[in-house]
Amino acid sequence: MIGELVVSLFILVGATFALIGSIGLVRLPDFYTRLHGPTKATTLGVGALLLASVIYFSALREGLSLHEALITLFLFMTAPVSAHLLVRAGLHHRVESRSRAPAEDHGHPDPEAPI
Amino acid sequence: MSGRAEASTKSGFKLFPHPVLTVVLVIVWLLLVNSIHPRMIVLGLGFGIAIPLFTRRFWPDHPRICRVGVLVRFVPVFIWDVVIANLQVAWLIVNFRRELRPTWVVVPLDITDPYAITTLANVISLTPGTVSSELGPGRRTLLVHSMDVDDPQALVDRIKRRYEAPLKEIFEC
Amino acid sequence: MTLLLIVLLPLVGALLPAWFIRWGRNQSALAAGVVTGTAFALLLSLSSSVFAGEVPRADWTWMSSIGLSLAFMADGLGYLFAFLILGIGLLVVLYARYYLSEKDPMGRFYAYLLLFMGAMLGVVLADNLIVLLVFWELTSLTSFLLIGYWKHLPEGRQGARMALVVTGGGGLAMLAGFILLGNIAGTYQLSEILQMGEVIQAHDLYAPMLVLVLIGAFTKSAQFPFHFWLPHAMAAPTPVSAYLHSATMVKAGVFLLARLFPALSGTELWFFLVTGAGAATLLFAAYVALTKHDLKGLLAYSTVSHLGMITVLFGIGTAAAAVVGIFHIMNHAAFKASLFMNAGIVDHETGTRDIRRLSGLWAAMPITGVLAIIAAAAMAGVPLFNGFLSKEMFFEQAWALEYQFVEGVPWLLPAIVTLAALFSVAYSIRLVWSVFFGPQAEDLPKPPHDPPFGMLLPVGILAALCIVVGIVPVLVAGPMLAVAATATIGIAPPEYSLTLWHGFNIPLLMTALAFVGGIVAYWKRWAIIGLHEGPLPFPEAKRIFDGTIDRLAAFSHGTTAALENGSLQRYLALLVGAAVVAMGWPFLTGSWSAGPGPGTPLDGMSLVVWAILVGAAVATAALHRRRILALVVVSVVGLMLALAFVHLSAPDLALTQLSVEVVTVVLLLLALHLLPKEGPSEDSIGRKARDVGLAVAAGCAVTAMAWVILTNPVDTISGFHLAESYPGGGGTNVVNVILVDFRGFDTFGEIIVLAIAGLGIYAMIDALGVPDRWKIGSPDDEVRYPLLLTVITRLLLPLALLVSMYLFLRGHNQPGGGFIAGLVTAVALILQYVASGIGWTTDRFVRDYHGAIALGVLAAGATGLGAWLFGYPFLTGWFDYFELPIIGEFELASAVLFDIGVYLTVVAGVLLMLVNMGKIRNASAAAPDAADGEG
Amino acid sequence: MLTFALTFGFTAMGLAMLLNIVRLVKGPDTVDRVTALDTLYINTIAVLMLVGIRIGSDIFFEAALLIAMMGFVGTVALAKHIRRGSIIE
Amino acid sequence: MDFLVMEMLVATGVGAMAGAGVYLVLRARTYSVILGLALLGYAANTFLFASGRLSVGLAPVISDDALAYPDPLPQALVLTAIVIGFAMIAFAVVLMLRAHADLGTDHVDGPGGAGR
Repeated sequence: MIGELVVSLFILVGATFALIGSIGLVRLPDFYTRLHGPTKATTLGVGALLLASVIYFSALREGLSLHEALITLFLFMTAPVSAHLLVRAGLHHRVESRSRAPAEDHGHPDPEAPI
Repeated sequence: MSGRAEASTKSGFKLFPHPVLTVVLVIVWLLLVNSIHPRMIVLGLGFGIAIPLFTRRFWPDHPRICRVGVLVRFVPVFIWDVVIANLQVAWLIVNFRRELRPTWVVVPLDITDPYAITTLANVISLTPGTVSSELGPGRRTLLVHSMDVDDPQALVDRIKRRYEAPLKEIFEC
Repeated sequence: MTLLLIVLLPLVGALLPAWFIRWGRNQSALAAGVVTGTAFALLLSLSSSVFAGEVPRADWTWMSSIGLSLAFMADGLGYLFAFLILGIGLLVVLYARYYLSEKDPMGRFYAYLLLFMGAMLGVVLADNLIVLLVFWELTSLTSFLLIGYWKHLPEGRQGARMALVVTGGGGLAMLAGFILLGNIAGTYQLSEILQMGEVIQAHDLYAPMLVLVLIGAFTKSAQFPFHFWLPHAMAAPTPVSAYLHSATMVKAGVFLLARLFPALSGTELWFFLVTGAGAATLLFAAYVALTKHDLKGLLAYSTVSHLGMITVLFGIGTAAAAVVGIFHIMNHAAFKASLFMNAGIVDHETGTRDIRRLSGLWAAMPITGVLAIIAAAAMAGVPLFNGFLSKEMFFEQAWALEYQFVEGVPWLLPAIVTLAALFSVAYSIRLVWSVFFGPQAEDLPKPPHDPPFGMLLPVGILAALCIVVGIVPVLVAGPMLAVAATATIGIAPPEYSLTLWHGFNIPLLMTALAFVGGIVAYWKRWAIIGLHEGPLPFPEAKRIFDGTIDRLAAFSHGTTAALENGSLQRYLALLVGAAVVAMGWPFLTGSWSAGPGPGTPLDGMSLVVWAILVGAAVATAALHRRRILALVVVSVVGLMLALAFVHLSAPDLALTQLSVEVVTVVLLLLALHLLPKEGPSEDSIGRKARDVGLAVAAGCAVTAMAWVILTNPVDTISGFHLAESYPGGGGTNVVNVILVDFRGFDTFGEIIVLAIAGLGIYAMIDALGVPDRWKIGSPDDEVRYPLLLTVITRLLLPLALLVSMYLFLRGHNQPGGGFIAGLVTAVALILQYVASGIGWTTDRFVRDYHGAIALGVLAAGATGLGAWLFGYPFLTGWFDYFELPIIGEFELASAVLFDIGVYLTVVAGVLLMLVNMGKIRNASAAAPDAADGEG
Repeated sequence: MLTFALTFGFTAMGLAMLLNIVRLVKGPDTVDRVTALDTLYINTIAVLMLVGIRIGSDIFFEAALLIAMMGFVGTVALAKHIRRGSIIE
Repeated sequence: MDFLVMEMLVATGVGAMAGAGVYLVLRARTYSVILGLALLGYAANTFLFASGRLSVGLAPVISDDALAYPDPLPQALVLTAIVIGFAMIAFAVVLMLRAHADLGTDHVDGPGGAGR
């Protein structure tokens, strides 16, 4: 019973976060801020749901079942990289940014890539 | 990174090209098959040895983790920050009235080890409203985009203090 | 057996003369003669039984399903014709040996002749409509070769073309008729069809069938209005004319009338069609013949006219008439063949065939003259010659007629007949008198003299026959006529007397009239000729024919040009349209309809997925010109599809779909780099509207079809697979077991397809000029190989490999398997290429994908062969369980080895494709970063 | 309780996916669209987890794992293409 | 008969993919045609899969506590079909590239095709 409660809780939390992430994706003003939605809220949201699944199968079903943790690990490794690459692409494309420029210029944001 | 965290605790024998990797693989395997039946352990060990041998050449310089203790202390901090970060971002998103102050900040880097830099970048991206956007020339700076900042310098300092320092200890010695 | 030999001998033997010609003309002719003679001998060996009233048969069932059997029979009729074909054939072979000049390629001539002979024999001996038809068309083809034998003569070629078109076209009509007939009778076996005359004639389709068949017969026998090709076929060498256009091929038509006589004849329709056409031909051709100046032209028209006479006889439809018809066939063959050869001799010796130039040859070539007179007399129907008998009997029949063309004028047909006879007398006289008597011709190209004996012999034999039959018909022709007639009319023929003198009666009167009138007509011939060379010429058949042909050609050119403008777009549109119609039809006609359906309940998530999927699909179509965007949208479709598969309990499909999806995206991105990023907007509104219409129609049709299928109850064979999977295949994942075990052979074929595609791609790209060694980008080139990506992918690679191993190993029992594992591995490695570049990765990885592919296919194949070694059929699965310390029980299945093959092939194939496409860019981009500006 | 949570979860995730599509359609830049696609992939994993919990079977685990992998690869490829044109160089 | 069932979703989904595929295949540029091929491939696969009828929440994996199984045969066929379809598309893509390189245009009718 407790287990079910916990599972439900995690589901609620996870779903909420995932939803908020997607809302952010739609609502936030410019590309660079939008990017924060997926990279954070979604990862945690999904993380929570995966945790829910782990608990569900471990507690309410037979035997320990941790393999959803792999997906979390995977997401935590990849999501930042995706974001990173997307920002780079955006910068390269001169996607308009509402953000304040860096204090002092260290060659950012990337000018014509010197290759 | 958590996988490698657990892995580091058991780093021992040197007769494998990447002992850490081997251990990680065995653990991942056991997670995959979702059982600790001896058969699976043997199988996992088999892969744990075979795959590193196969991918040996993809690892010109394998990561060295010296200060395990620091890592152990770092992980919970990181996870906590992630949760906080999510709450903050969530709040920023759902709070319609609040005006965002997105900012680009440049973080000068002291660490040079590629694995360290990567870890740092990932950590930054996963924690409070920041996304690590671009490595500067010569990997001496890291361009970070933050969602809502009032004092950029404070952010830079926080990143260097809270994440870069421990990572430097962990990876570079 | 003998029958088959008789038919096959000439067909096969046709090679001999063509081969023997290298040793000389005599040898070639001899070979042809021997072949023909042997066939003739074989035929004669049958005569005893045939005359005894038996019917030798030979039957090889071929395609019983469509009632097609290679069946031959030699009843009296067939025997008679075979006799004519081979007998006269023998004479023609001999004659042609002397007729053909040094220059003519004799080997080819005899080859064609024998081919024709075989075809003709096939026609007359066939016991199956289809077989008959095949040989029928074969005669048209071979006659085409023979008529066009003299390639240098344009009229030869044109004549051949005309003959082929007319007779071939008639053959097609006849095919239709035969199929109808076969359906009416329920069989294609002739001997059976002949038994069911009244059934056939009672059938509704009798009329159309009859017309079609008759068209075939009339075209072949040059009956009005299809007569015109025969005179033009006279461009052929005279032996050919003598053989084809008097004795054999043109007789095929009347043979058909005789052959089908019991089945078709006796109705009023038959009478009007056949007799009508015959009568018209008879009179018209006889009249024209008189006006021809060319010996062979004259003979050609007289042939047409005599064929008309035979047709009339069969048209009358009474048994007695049919008997006369048969009789005249024999007689005509005899005298007309000899006349043709005679004309050939004259042509050969004097160098011309123009009656106006020829005159008084008697002095120079008396023997020829005598033979000519005999044959001509027979043709004219002079008493004591065979022609007289058949003509008397013909008059008799024409007089005693049961039907009448025009009510109240019973004398119409007799009048026509007499008139025709009159003209035939006239042209016969002209043929002899104008050529052999009168003043000596001066300006002949060659000094005339009698030909060599070899040329005279055949003519002589035939002429002799004319006389002998004419005087003692009963002895010579009696028996054969009897059996032939019996066979034709199916019953014992009525009483008829082959005697010279029937006393004074109407026929005799008609004959007398014919002779008197004939002489007058000959005397006044120039008036008639002048009439047609001046004020009212005959319609020029050739011009009309050519005009028709040209208009046809122009029409077809027009249609082709209208349909095919070389635009694949249009063709595809037409195809799709046709497909849509074909798909939609069953619904409109209501032959397909929705069933009750299990009605799987809905849930909100499915609705969302469905909405996204449909929306994305439509969006792809709408956004296709913005290419990257379109690609993104397509991958949405793919993702949703994978979700759907998961939800609809097909995990394996979901896994495959996901992996393939990504690989496809990478592939298209690679391609997109080399193509314009934006498609031009070039489609006209009309084109768009048309395609949208097509698309919507197709979509609706497919939807309807799927709906019908889904809602109708299923009857699956999967029960077996489900039951056998574990006990028989040693796996619990039925899909995988089906792939690697039950249907292993399909999978084997499939990985081969994949391998071939990979190699094909490699070949195509290779031709684009890819350098096999390219520069290695430095690992810290941040722009090309971002550090984060590089590091993370290196961390991911082992994990991904582990995952793929996991998917592979459990594939047999849980979702997974060789395909999916292979795709995952491939993707993981591709990721390395993307992150660290081709150079870096290739330095650290197997380069020889071809080898890997081969290895994979071999491994899979070896599994199959292994099954052979143990005496099982190819790719029979084997598995067993083993006990090991620590590990415990585990399974070994040959399927696993097979799966390894699949795995290897997939990995290597995918890598081969993608990596090589990556290379193109490096090859094509001369400037290191042509790409940088765009993207 | 659990059922309610699941219903809520499904509704939320469905909404989330639709929102992703909205961003994917609106753009305005290709990078926005790719981001949307990436998010869609991640949300799909969540959905799979929910389905798994509902029917009480972890048969969807592999699918989820693969979506995580493939989503990443796809995003990387698209981003690299936008940034560099050629993705394998 | 009730139309708000899973079957209708699948049917319409297949229809939509097929329709879009047809439209794309009829476009003038090879790239669009290949997208169309992909969509048509999806449609065909789903259609084939549907011929085994729909079943929700099952798996074609033999187990003791499974009450029913989906029809595995269409699944096996479709699995093969997916991979073959990929091979086909890959080949078509390279063909397109080759045509573009050799003819200098990506119009399906080659140079001058734009005219028609």
